[in-house]
Amino acid sequence: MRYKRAFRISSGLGGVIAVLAITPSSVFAQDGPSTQDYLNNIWVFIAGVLVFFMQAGFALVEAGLTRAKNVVNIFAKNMADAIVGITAWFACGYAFAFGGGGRWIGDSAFFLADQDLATIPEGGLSIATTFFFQAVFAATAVTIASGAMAERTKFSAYLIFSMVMCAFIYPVVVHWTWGGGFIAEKVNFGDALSYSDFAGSGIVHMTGGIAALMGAMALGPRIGKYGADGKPRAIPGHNIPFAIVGVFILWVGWFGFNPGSELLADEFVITVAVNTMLAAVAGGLFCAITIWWKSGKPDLAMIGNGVLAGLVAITAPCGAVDAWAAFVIGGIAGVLVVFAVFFFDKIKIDDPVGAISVHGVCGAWGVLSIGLFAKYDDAFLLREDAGLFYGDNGSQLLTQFAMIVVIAVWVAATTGVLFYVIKKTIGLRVSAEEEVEGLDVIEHGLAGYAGDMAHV
Amino acid sequence: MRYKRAFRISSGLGGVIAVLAITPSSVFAQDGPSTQDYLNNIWVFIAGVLVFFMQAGFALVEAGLTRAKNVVNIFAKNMADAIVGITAWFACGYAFAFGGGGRWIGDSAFFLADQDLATIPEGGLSIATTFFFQAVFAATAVTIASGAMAERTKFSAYLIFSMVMCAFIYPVVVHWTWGGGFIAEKVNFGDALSYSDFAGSGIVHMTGGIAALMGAMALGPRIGKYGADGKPRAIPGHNIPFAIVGVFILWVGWFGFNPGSELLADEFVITVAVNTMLAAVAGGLFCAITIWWKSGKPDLAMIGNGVLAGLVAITAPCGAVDAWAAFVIGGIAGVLVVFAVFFFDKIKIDDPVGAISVHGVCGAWGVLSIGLFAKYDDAFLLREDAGLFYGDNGSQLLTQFAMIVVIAVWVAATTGVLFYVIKKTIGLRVSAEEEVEGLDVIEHGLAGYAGDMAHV
Amino acid sequence: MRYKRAFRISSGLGGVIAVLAITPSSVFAQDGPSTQDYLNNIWVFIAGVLVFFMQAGFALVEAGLTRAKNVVNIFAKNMADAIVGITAWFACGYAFAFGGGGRWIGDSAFFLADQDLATIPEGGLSIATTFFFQAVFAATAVTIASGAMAERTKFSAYLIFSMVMCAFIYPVVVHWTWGGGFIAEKVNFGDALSYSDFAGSGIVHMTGGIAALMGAMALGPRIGKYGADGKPRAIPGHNIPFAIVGVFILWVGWFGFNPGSELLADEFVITVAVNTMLAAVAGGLFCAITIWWKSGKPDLAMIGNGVLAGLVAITAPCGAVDAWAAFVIGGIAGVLVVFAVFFFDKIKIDDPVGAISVHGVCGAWGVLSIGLFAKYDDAFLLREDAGLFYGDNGSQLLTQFAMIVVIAVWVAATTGVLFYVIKKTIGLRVSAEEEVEGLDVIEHGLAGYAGDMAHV
Amino acid sequence: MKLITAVVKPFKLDDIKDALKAAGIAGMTVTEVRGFGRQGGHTETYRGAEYQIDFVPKVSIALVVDDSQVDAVVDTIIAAAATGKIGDGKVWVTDVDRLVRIRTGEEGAEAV
Amino acid sequence: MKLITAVVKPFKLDDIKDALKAAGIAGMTVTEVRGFGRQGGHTETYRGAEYQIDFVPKVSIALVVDDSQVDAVVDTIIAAAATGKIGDGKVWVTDVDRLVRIRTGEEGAEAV
Amino acid sequence: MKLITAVVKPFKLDDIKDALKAAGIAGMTVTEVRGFGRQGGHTETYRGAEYQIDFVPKVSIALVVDDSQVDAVVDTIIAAAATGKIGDGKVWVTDVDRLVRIRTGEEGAEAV
Ligand SMILES: Nc1ncnc2c1ncn2[C@@H]1O[C@H](COP(=O)(O)OP(=O)(O)O)[C@@H](O)[C@H]1O
Ligand SMILES: Nc1ncnc2c1ncn2[C@@H]1O[C@H](COP(=O)(O)OP(=O)(O)O)[C@@H](O)[C@H]1O
Ligand SMILES: Nc1ncnc2c1ncn2[C@@H]1O[C@H](COP(=O)(O)OP(=O)(O)O)[C@@H](O)[C@H]1O
Repeated sequence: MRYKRAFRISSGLGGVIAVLAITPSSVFAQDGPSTQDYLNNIWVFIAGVLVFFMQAGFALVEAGLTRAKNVVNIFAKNMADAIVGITAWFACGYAFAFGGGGRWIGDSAFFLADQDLATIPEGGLSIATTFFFQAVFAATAVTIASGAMAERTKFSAYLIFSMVMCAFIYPVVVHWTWGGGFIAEKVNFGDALSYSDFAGSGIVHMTGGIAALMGAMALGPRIGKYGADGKPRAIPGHNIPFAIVGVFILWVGWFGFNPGSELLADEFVITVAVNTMLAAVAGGLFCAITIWWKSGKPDLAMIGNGVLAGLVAITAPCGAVDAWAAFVIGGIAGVLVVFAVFFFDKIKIDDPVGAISVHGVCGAWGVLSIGLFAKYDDAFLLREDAGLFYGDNGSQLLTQFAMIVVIAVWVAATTGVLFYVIKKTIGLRVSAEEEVEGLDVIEHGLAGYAGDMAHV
Repeated sequence: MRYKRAFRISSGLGGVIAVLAITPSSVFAQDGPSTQDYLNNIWVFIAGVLVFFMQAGFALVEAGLTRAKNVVNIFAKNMADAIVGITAWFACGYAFAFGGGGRWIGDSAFFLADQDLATIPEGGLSIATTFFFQAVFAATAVTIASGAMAERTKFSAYLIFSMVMCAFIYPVVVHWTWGGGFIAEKVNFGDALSYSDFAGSGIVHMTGGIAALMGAMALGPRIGKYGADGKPRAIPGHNIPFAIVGVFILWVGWFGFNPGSELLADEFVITVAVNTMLAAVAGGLFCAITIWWKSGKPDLAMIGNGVLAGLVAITAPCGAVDAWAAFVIGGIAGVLVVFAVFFFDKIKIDDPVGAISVHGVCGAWGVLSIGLFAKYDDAFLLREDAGLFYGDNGSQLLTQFAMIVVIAVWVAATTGVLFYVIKKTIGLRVSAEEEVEGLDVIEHGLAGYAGDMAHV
Repeated sequence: MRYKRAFRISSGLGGVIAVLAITPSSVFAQDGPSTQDYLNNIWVFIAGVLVFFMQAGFALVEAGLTRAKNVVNIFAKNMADAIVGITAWFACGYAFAFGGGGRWIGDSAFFLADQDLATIPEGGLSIATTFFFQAVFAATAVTIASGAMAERTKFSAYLIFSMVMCAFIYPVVVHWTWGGGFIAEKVNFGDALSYSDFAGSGIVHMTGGIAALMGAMALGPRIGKYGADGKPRAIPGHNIPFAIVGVFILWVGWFGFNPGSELLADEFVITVAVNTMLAAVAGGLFCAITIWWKSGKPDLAMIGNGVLAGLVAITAPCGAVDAWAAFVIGGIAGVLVVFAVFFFDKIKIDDPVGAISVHGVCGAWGVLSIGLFAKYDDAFLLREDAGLFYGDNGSQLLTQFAMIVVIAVWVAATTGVLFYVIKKTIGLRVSAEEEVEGLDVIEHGLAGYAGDMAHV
Repeated sequence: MKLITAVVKPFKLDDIKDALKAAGIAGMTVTEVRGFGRQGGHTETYRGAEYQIDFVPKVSIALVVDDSQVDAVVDTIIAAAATGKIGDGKVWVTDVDRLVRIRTGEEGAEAV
Repeated sequence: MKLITAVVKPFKLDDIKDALKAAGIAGMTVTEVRGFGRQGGHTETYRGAEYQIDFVPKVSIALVVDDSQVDAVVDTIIAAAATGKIGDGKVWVTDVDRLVRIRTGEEGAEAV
Repeated sequence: MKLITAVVKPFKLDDIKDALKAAGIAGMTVTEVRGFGRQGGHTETYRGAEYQIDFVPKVSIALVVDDSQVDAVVDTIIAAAATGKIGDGKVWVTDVDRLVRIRTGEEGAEAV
């Protein structure tokens, strides 16, 4: 049997994250924090650094899969996600998510004012550690949409979206779940005691994926994406090496994302890592088989999506399932992502990098998979054998499904309103001429690859 | 004097890695693992993440030193090494290497079935940690050959090679050595008590290098590599920045590869790191001097090889030698690699990135160097002053040499048969026309750098 | 209140770094080092690995912001900084900095001879750890100048500069400060007890920035940088994706640079990280606003500089200030860097990547900011509330200012002499023809991007 | 035989190609070029300093056709390439003495 | 003076250059281009969607030669460039009024 | 109408453009090319093996001008492009039958 892990809820007063579990090795009293406490915090911080590195990975994947004439714009949006996103998180995102405040939204710790950042509670994380780790998660959540909205969004409109997402829409989702709000409290059916989403297949990735979907729908497809006959035409990416290096960097970052979400330095950090690794390779493998079979060639850009699909899917169940189950969950995601990409192409939702399929569809699949494969007592689950395949009557599956619906409705509604307002005011999309010429020179005054010839 | 470090052998039952050493700081009994145990496992896991990052480094080095028309193929092969390699390791590679089974090959723990992944034995690593760390090593071993076989290998043939390598050939080498098999038991001459190969100059790099040699020989040189006069012609790489960023990433990864192989979080982790750093700079320095002197210019692509040569060479002796010796070992590798590259070019073995010279030749040199410079009691050595320069009578050198021969014969024989079978069945090399046009479009249906012009 | 942190001074005998502070969790005696000791060393080592990764970041930023015809030269210089720099540090840099020796310069531990690398003093770092961490700092300091001297410096001249910088000029600065030399002892006015520079805004970055300034002045502007009318003309960088990926990598590395400089694994590691993160985003944010307002477009290359400006500025005060102050300090740096870039452009000091503005100007600003915002008792400060805004009478500000002057004069004088001697002997700048054709082919015999067409 | 050279806006290439195909043209050769003309001349700033971008990206199309086809082809190109905005480009026609298809050695109209 | 333009397969460039060198040609100018012709038209899929690659990479060689050399040079190029497979390319010849070497100001045959 | 083609050293492009602008030329089309000539032929080594770089980077400028302007323009180009060192390049002139501005349909001198 496994140790019961920390039940992470905000204490409600001052945003301190109370950890109620018994942590191994902190058995005798002492004045300052124990070495185990330091190890916990240092490890979670290192994991956060790996997650932060994902910003470079996202930028490279998105840039690689789009055209050279928009590459500065892609990087500018990713840079803005880090800058604007973390600023917004500092200003109010963290407060809304973890600043106490009951069921719906937090109400303290704006700008970290009056917070004791340094003190480490026994067996837990300091506010500094929590803030850091959660800030890089927030930056990730917002970056997801950037790829789906690539090559045609006004930069100023994107900035507004990015800010609102990190300041309000995403923090509310976090408050409802990891922050101890109404999903953590209320969303459970039958035997299920609570929802479960270890590292955020739903909370982070599906949130980003739904925002991506709404963005792509609000924008409409890129010029030239659909032929006169209505059939989708491919617009190949300009730098496949960038895209694949980006996938490797994201993969590395995921070894912070999932194992770091253990929020302690214990033995399960590494079982989570093994599951993460296996789901990724299974995602890549089964995606490769699927696309090879469907299109006759092992399309590398799609295989990259397959690896990411496996990673997104395992993000929720990585602490609750066996290694073989992780492999199966990732493999299914790898197949799913191919069909999802084809599907969205067909219904004329133009997602240049596949963000909706990878993060939205496979994020939802990851959350559901707990209802099927969960064996171990994971964060929030509060029981063993919660999966259908381990004797549960489907109560957990239903709970997981309910959670997906709640998050999806919230994100779709708020981003829907947001994009509508932007469209009616400053406008969401660049002019056709600008789109054809490329966003780099017109929006940013800078070509991505200045030929030496043109000037000196 | 140093603490005697863990004598890593598989326990023979259920694949648990027993660690027999006395670990510092675990002096009093307690229920769960101690903080030191957690620190050991978290550290080795982090080291494994750094090693995994090397996949991106290998891809960039290989892509940078080859032509643009094959860049997708290079990245596809590296992605496949991670995907197919880790899947194979999960299925049977880990079982063959560490799944008990006596002298020749392991026989349990296939698909990690029935393994207790989480439990951390006192002073040791959990199976999850061992699996993770060893899996990324396996992915490294197989990736090495990819560079030597670049620009002309059929993708499907490469996939088969990659799978067999990770599923069988490399795991057997690991079983014989780190897994406690017959080399660990039997290969010793005179006073030498055992072979020594701390982090795998021989076990990982030379194994990869020999496979690379066999692959390059089986394939023959690229079209255009040798002029009508039989003299080698250079085929310059298409993106030197990629190559050098790749070298830096590999270098970073090596700070996980070698220090992580301590398999504990103790003081020697960092002496190993210092030796690793010094060997790398010496490799770069003496390689630069050699190539500058031989060709009149400081060829940056070669200097990158020199750094890697130093890193490969120090991988075996990094725990057993003094800082000055590390510098000397790395420096000799830096000279060696230049002559090796010239040599293989001359005898018409076409290795586009120098993998045979870097990993094969300098891997062997690293293993031998222990017989000359070993001063400290390192893993497996079981004694101090094992180097010729510290009073040994050459027994250790002979033992090291014997180990090289055994590994080289095994890898050469098995990969030789493998390439022969592939050649006679599905074929190993693409058609001349495909080679000239580039593998990307024909094998993968995807250009690495789609110009914006060709399709909208 | 915070724990008083280690007062890092070299013990004067044999270069051992004595740490006098009481470290948490090492309260009972035992034989070997405690787990906390291991954690301290492993963490600082990991931080060092992150700092080493910055080499790739610097190379990418510099390459991205310059022209394709010089890209091999840029990477060669960065590789040389690592190779030559660390070799010089090993030979004598470390000895001059930390090898005892009183007020002016260290005098032992050349080539690490006779040093006990492994032993960890209670609550402190082993010599291996200190050497490793300081070596990567040295490599950083020297790399800074490379960007300012890009596209026109002779490679051999640069090698000499790099060697002298790492062997002598920078180690002396370190000795005077972190090594316990005369600045640590003597530079203090009024109530101030000592200078403060936690992770090296002044010691590392300003040192690099002043060297960069002297180099750029000694070289003169690139051909074509100033029009016939004397007005600066832009020479846009050839690969903006490289530049921004480089910024992200540097940002990641800074999470080792600053938090690692705590030299312990305690709670303040992470408060330092939070401050680092907030200063970076503020730097990017206010830089973006400034350049948008001044030039009408959000120039991404400049925004990248803004992020780095925030990071450089917070490097000194990151341990002594509140989160809001970190944000303010970074934001001011982001504005400052824009004006500094304009200023140097105007006075005809041609700095292709903005190194002087980022590291020199914002490094000085970071050191000064302690005199304004310092609240906590940080390394060396030895008191709380040392900032003007917390009631100090300006004594600390004066002390900080004095420290800047001392370092600036030393670096300007020594590099000035060095560049003068180089100019009069082997020459500092390439010929006009070579500059126009590009340094890659002529100096290195290697084009950065070999088109497939030109040779098969 | 005549050689028609058309310098046009890059994003029109696809339309022109389709129009020429429809008009029965079987071959052409395309080059990425940079044009200087009335359209040119926007000023950018890069890290504070100004610079003039005089050259804008264009595509040049080379077509060898039979004398009889010249006018029709020129008209087709103009129709497909025109946007009415400045910078649409030019078409010019030069005389070709001889044309050979490398594969077969066919000459003149046969070789088109 | 005549201008010979040859559009050929890229991997033949080296052979052509060597053949021309052997034939005493001292200069030429080469451009990377994309050709549309009989050879073209393979379909690729990228992340599921199909696309038509109409243009294939080619190299264009421009050579100004004396009238007397034209036929020999054209023959040399054809011999070196031909593979017999579709897509080998074309050679065409146009008339040059005047040729100047910039360095010396030499004109005509002197300037080649 | 005449077409002037100039193959020149890349770093001279700016000077040539400025000189032509000053001489009242309103348009031209520029291509990155590789030249083979007397200048070429330096040998490099790459990871030990030698290779010959026969082609050096050049820029090709295409200008259609009125017959009356030809000589002045050629002279302007030569003046701006010459360095006196080997590899300065060539200028040649060919006859143009017809020139059309795509935007307006104007022909001949109007279209320049
Ligand atoms: N005299 C010329 N010779 C060659 N090319 C020209 C000439 N004039 C213009 N061009 C080409 O035609 C393009 C469009 O010309 P421009 O003057 O900008 O607008 P328009 O086509 O509306 O007249 C230019 O970018 C250039 O490539
Ligand atoms: N009419 C044409 N004008 C200009 N270039 C042409 C023409 N026809 C063909 N080409 C060029 O010649 C190349 C080869 O032509 P293609 O029809 O594919 O085969 P083949 O050379 O065997 O006739 C094309 O890719 C194109 O670059
Ligand atoms: N016969 C030719 N036809 C076309 N281009 C030529 C010819 N000869 C030379 N060139 C071009 O002119 C450039 C310069 O010629 P080169 O012989 O090197 O020196 P120079 O210009 O001093 O005579 C070459 O690089 C090539 O691009």
